[in-house]
Amino acid sequence: MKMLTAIIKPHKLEDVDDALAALGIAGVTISEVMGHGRQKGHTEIYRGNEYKVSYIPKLKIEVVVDDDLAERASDAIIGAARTGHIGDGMVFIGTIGDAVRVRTGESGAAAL
Amino acid sequence: MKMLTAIIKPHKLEDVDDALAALGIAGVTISEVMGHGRQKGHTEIYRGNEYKVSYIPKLKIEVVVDDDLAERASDAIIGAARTGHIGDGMVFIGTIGDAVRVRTGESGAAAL
Amino acid sequence: MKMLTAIIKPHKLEDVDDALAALGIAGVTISEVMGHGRQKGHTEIYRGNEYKVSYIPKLKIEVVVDDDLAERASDAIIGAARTGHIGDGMVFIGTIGDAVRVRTGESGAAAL
Amino acid sequence: MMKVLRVTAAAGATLGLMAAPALAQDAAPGVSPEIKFVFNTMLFLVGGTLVMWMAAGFAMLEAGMVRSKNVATICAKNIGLYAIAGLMYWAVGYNLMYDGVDGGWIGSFTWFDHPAHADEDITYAAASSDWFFQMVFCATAASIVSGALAERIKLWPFLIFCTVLTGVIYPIQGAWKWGGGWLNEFGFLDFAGSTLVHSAGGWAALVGALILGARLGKYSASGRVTPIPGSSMPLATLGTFILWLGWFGFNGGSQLALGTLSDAADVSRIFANTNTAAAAGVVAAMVLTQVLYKKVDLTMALNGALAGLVSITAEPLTPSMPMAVLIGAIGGAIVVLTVPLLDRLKIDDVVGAIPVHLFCGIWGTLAVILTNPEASLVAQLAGIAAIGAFVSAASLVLWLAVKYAIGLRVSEEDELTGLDRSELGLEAYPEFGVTAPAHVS
Amino acid sequence: MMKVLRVTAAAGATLGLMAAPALAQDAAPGVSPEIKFVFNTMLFLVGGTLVMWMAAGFAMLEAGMVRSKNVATICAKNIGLYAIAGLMYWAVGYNLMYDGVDGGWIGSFTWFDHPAHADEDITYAAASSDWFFQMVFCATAASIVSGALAERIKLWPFLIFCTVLTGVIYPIQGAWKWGGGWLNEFGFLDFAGSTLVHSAGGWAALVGALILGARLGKYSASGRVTPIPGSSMPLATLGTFILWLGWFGFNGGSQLALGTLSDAADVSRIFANTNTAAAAGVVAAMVLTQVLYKKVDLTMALNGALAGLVSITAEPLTPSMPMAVLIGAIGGAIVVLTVPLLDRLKIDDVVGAIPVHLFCGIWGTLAVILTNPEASLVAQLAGIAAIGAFVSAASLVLWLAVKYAIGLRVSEEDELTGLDRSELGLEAYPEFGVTAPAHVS
Amino acid sequence: MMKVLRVTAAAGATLGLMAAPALAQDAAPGVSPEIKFVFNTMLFLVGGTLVMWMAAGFAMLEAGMVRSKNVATICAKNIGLYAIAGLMYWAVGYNLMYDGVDGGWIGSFTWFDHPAHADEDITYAAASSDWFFQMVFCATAASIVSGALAERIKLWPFLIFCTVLTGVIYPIQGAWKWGGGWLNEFGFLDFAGSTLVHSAGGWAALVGALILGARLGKYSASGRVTPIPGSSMPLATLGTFILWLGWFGFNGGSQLALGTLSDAADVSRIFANTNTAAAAGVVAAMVLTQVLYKKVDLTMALNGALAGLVSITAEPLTPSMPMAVLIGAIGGAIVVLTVPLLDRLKIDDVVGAIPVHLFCGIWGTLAVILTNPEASLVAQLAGIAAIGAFVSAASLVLWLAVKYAIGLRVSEEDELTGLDRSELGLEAYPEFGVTAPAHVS
Ligand SMILES: Nc1ncnc2c1ncn2[C@@H]1O[C@H](COP(=O)(O)OP(=O)(O)O)[C@@H](O)[C@H]1O
Ligand SMILES: Nc1ncnc2c1ncn2[C@@H]1O[C@H](COP(=O)(O)OP(=O)(O)O)[C@@H](O)[C@H]1O
Ligand SMILES: Nc1ncnc2c1ncn2[C@@H]1O[C@H](COP(=O)(O)OP(=O)(O)O)[C@@H](O)[C@H]1O
Repeated sequence: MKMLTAIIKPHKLEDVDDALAALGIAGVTISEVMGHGRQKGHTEIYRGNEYKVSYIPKLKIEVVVDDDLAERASDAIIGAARTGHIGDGMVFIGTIGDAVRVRTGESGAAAL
Repeated sequence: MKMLTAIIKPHKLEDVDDALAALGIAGVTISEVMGHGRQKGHTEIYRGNEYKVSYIPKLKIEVVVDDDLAERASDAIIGAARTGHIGDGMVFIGTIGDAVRVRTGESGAAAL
Repeated sequence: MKMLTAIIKPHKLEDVDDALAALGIAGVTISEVMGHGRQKGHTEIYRGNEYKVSYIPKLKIEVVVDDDLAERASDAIIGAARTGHIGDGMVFIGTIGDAVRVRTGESGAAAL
Repeated sequence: MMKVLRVTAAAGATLGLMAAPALAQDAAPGVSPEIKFVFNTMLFLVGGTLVMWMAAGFAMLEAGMVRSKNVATICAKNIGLYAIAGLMYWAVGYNLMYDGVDGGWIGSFTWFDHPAHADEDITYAAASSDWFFQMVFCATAASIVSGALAERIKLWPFLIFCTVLTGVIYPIQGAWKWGGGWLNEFGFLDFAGSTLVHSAGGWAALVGALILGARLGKYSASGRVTPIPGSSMPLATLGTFILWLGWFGFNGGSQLALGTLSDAADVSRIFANTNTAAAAGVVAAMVLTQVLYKKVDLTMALNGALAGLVSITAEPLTPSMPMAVLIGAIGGAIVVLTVPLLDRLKIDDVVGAIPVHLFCGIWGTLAVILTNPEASLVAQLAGIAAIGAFVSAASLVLWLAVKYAIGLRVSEEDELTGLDRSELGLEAYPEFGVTAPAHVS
Repeated sequence: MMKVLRVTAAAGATLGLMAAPALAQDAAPGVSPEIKFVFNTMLFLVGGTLVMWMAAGFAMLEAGMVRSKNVATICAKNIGLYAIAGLMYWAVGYNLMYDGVDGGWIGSFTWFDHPAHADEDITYAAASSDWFFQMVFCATAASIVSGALAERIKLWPFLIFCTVLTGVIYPIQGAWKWGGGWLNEFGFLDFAGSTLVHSAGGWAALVGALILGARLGKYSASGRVTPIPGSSMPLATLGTFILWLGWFGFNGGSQLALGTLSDAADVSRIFANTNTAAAAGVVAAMVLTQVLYKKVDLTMALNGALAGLVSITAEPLTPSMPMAVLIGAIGGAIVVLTVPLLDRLKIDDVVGAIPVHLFCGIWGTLAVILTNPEASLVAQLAGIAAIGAFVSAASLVLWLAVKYAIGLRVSEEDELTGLDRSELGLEAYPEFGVTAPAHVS
Repeated sequence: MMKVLRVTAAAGATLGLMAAPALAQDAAPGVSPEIKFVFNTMLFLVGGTLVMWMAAGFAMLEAGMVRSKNVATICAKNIGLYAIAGLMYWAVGYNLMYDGVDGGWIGSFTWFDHPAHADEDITYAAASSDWFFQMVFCATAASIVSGALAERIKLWPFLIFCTVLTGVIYPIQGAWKWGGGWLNEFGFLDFAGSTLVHSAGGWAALVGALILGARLGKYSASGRVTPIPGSSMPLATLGTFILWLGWFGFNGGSQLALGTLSDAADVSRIFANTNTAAAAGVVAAMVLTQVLYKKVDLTMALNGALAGLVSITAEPLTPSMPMAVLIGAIGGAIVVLTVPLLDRLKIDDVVGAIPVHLFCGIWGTLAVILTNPEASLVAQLAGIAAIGAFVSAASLVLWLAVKYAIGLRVSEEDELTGLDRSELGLEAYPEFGVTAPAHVS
């Protein structure tokens, strides 16, 4: 079982979500995050003083999927989130030991 | 060492926290997230137009515990978070290589 | 490839970021979280009634680095985030299978 | 406020306070009737506009004191109730309160309309300005209710209650005193409405709070109280400042006349006393919370301002400045001491409306006897009791009728989710915090 | 509002309404010319101050109705446009509108300055008070535009448009009626500006919205509408209450005189009708959204208040109270029904300015004939059409000129990021939500 | 503002401006003394109410300009200081400022109370209205201090400072000019308080800022400045609009009379000039920040409005409209240029209070000589210097006394955590951002 952690541009959420849904993936969890990477932030002037805005708002999407779906899911996210401009984000692929559905107690693949 | 990532209904936070505390687990980290799974969101009307509210607010609880506590902790969360209604959430169980306490530099089980 | 998840005091963000940058690590993702551990919250009085403020605001920093950088990165975070007072936070070290850069599709070490 | 007895009351107050001889200026032909008419009309228009603004004050105070998941709904309730009060007080309330009460219990069931110029009462003020001024008072009484019952009462049942409150209940009890009814004959004094407006609203809120029950999670079975902090202290502060501002119209306009040296001086005295009592309420609340809890409680300081204002409202004219300080400071103390008391009784009042408007309303009504020699303890108690009994009983019947007809309270799940989603399908702050990503793009 | 014809108009209205005989009081030497002058001046100063406050109301309403990433920019636009209106109406607008129009099309291109005391017109009011009162009306017209075009128009191009709108376009069409120009001679009636202020602003907004196009993501290619909820319902509610409050100055002050029993009574009637129409607009919008959509839409209720206000503005004096209810309620219904209509036409109006100010402005202008026997359908239609045509055409030329000279709309990327970052480099709420950590420490 | 010299000053201004011949209307028996008394009293009550509202403006402006972790505390400070001013100005300040100064340095140490009607001065206005009007000016001076010192000064030490400032320091310097003291005899002119209110508050703030030191993280050891954006631009904008609105009362009411054609015309002129200077301040700040920094800085535009207002306050009557534009625009420019200057001096002024109130206060006081021929550079400099020296010295002693007695500044840890938690144990926005989950349920 894999947990994909994708960092994307906020306005790409809907596209990514649709791409995952097209693969039959219904479960996603989203958080608001800030970050920097190759995209570095920029400077602004406030009341006459320059300062650096270091962090750029992004969304983090966490999706847990069965191993065999992982690559397709990752590709789907990348396809949907790409604009080709700097700051498009990352997908991290980790391994999860188990998933349990709280309501039913199902675990493993059945839970997803 | 396991990291449990639980997605729960916001109003269940206190119950879950109490259940963990009952197992002697003092350390938890909480974030606000949105998500959907089997629970699908709903439509609303705003200024005469329908739209879909796709994401439902949830809380994400991350707890790092020793391997031998992991199952009990997971059960405790599930027990406390369950309402039996759709949208109760998930518990994901991952493996963590190490944990270090910033203040003391302790690592491993001693850090938790 | 490792994912370091650090929970730190909010006002230490800049120091931690600088310490990572000194190691050449440009990519970080930050979220606002709340938590408790050994630091327990405190009681307040609101309109004549006592209540417990259980959760203390923290920031969560996620950094994905190559295996060989992981320890130095973890040490850098710990060094920068430490105040010596309770509530300094934790660093959790997990393993990530892969990382893909959305913009370029690069994966593995090249993506970081 | 009481137009039928205006002359007597004003003179009484004046005499009571200073035993002043008839003033030469007053007698002088310095101000023609028409000019007085214009001045009085202006007083009502400017004063009424300030009181109208209090509707926004209640909306902001309450929006700041509820959780963000209920903020849009409290806004809807507040603008809705003000609108309803404006229609009901036209269609029923005003003439029910003022038309032909004549020492009795009730006026007439007719609607108000603008008279022809020739039918204006040149010794008073333009009829429509009086209607406007009285209407905003009526709306204030309803505003008091919304805050106390926030975060759990459904929108329409609340608005239906307000419809009857502003169209019937408020006007009837108002008729007893300001309409020149039996309580007025009895010698009850209430200059600007500590009892007629504030306690009346407070009683309706108290009965409603008892019937509705507390918000989920406020009181545990074991008796522990879990405070539920409001979503925005600056909005609560803004609301309080708005109310403070509006109160100058509330009390000052209740002089009902401005066109002579004595009336202008009296209105000025009312402004000064009103401000002073509010200031004393704030300072009392700040000092008392510091002493009791080792920290100033901002929400109590805000309530303290309103407490001072409500306390001086029954008699803002006759007190000297030190007496205004005293009356306001006791009001501030009452709020600090009774807010936790209500919690001990498990009466859940979201914004402190009952301590502020009901308890301080009673205190203010009693305090009239401290400075106005025309007041009697018996008459004051009679007024407090009669209006308390009537408003409580009528509210009880009305709350229960609405409850059994269509239900008052949202479901447990809706309350947990927040009324904004369940009642309005609209969030107050759709982008902040837990709800943000949905609308980020 | 129309000072050259003040006496006639007021008398006309009065007669129209009540066919009252000349009032004895009016004729009585009860109020000297100088006292009337002072009263009238006060009316302008107090009324103008209330209307000035509407600038804050538009700012808050719009800040609440846009997404948080555009809130600081809309604040900058609103304080900027009010400042610009204040300068342009001094430098050009006032005399262009009022100086020597004389039945014609245009006044003079000179700036306004304070006259010497000896040059004041003792039969009217202080010239500078009149300037102040007229200036805030001009600013209101510009405020209407900012809301409709929010979230996509650049700051400076918008402000340049406002410069010409407040300095030239508004004053010219204003001259036609209130300056005593040709439309006035034609018998067109518009007491406080349903057409001259609200529709004028609405036309400018409509043309701007057409030229600018909709916000990204609002309308999909397939014709689906994606609502974009505003960032703060309490701010939107506060803004609406501010506007409601300010409207008493807007309509009441437009009586242009206060110093007699009839004028005071008329101003009072205007206050009562204004409030009643707004209340009816709210209730109509709440009931209608409940019926149509099964839930009350708070933003429609807020728009409903403004709809009622705009609708009564063309004639707040002659309606009886029931007529004020009707006029306002129809306004509220118009808004509920036309907001989705605009969406079907893919005209993206962020705050509902076009339904509220343009559509209800037209309705209000037509509704004059219901209660004012001096009004004729032909003249009303002529006024609506002439001003609509002129403002639309002038706005079109101006919008296009600015567009081709420096561009109107931010880039797609800037729009996604939000205008606050791209236009101001400053966030409205730098600490909340996604953007918080940067400034936490 | 200066009641002892009212007649002379008003006449002087009038003559100075227009060399007008004695006006026939003025001399005519058109307005009886009692009517004038009523008009003047109304001016104070309406004007004072508007100035009272400025307390809310400062609260909102400051709440918007501090970080959210300090918002509840700044609200507590603002309502607290307004309450304290209301009590201290009654108990000590008013009579210390106005009672028996007589060309000297100080009035009497007695408290104010309402006089009997027979003791009212029919040639002026109701005593209590005058008290009310003067009181709100006193509160304004204290409001200025709270913004500059926000985010680091403890609540009670700040309120103790305000207690002495409003009870003693402000009234003493006020006595010198408006109480008819030595500075007045010297010919110093300050119509509505550029120096007496704004600079006085500014000096107290400047000395406080020097003693307190900058906020943690604002200035690095290496001299880098780290801007600390405020939490809410719409609240800051709202606060600015409130202040702008209130200023009409501030300057207009300072005419101290309304009951004649000339007074009404003068008040009108003051309204127009006040608005124009503010508008020019906004436009100057917007253009200048665009030119200097390539982007409009909204917070500078807001400061620009206040800068224009402070600048015109010393003489809002005599300037022509173009002069009002000039005076206000220079004020706006001063703010844009001196805000970064203070940062270079490592003087940390959270809201720009020192540039706005102190620097523009000085500019406005000097600018009197541009339009008022009665003004002399020497007298203006003397007033600026004397009041600057006195307020600074008195503030220094007081700040140091409080500092050594109980400490002024919160601990470093408390400052990082935010004053809301450490000083009040209450958060302004308990649900948003980092702190949300605690109260989500
Ligand atoms: N090594 C990393 N660890 C954690 N988060 C990262 C890492 N690299 C990038 N990110 C996240 O991805 C976002 C986008 O990365 P960035 O390098 O700016 O994009 P791009 O690949 O288009 O240049 C960053 O803002 C950050 O939140
Ligand atoms: N596969 C998944 N990956 C990530 N998050 C998930 C996944 N499935 C569910 N979730 C999270 O759990 C929440 C609850 O899931 P849902 O399926 O609605 O609950 P239930 O199990 O009661 O039907 C979702 O809102 C989402 O945040
Ligand atoms: N076992 C854990 N699992 C998840 N988060 C933890 C755990 N222990 C601590 N944390 C996080 O780290 C933060 C700081 O931990 P705490 O124990 O208070 O610090 P300290 O080590 O200085 O005593 C907590 O607020 C919580 O967010």
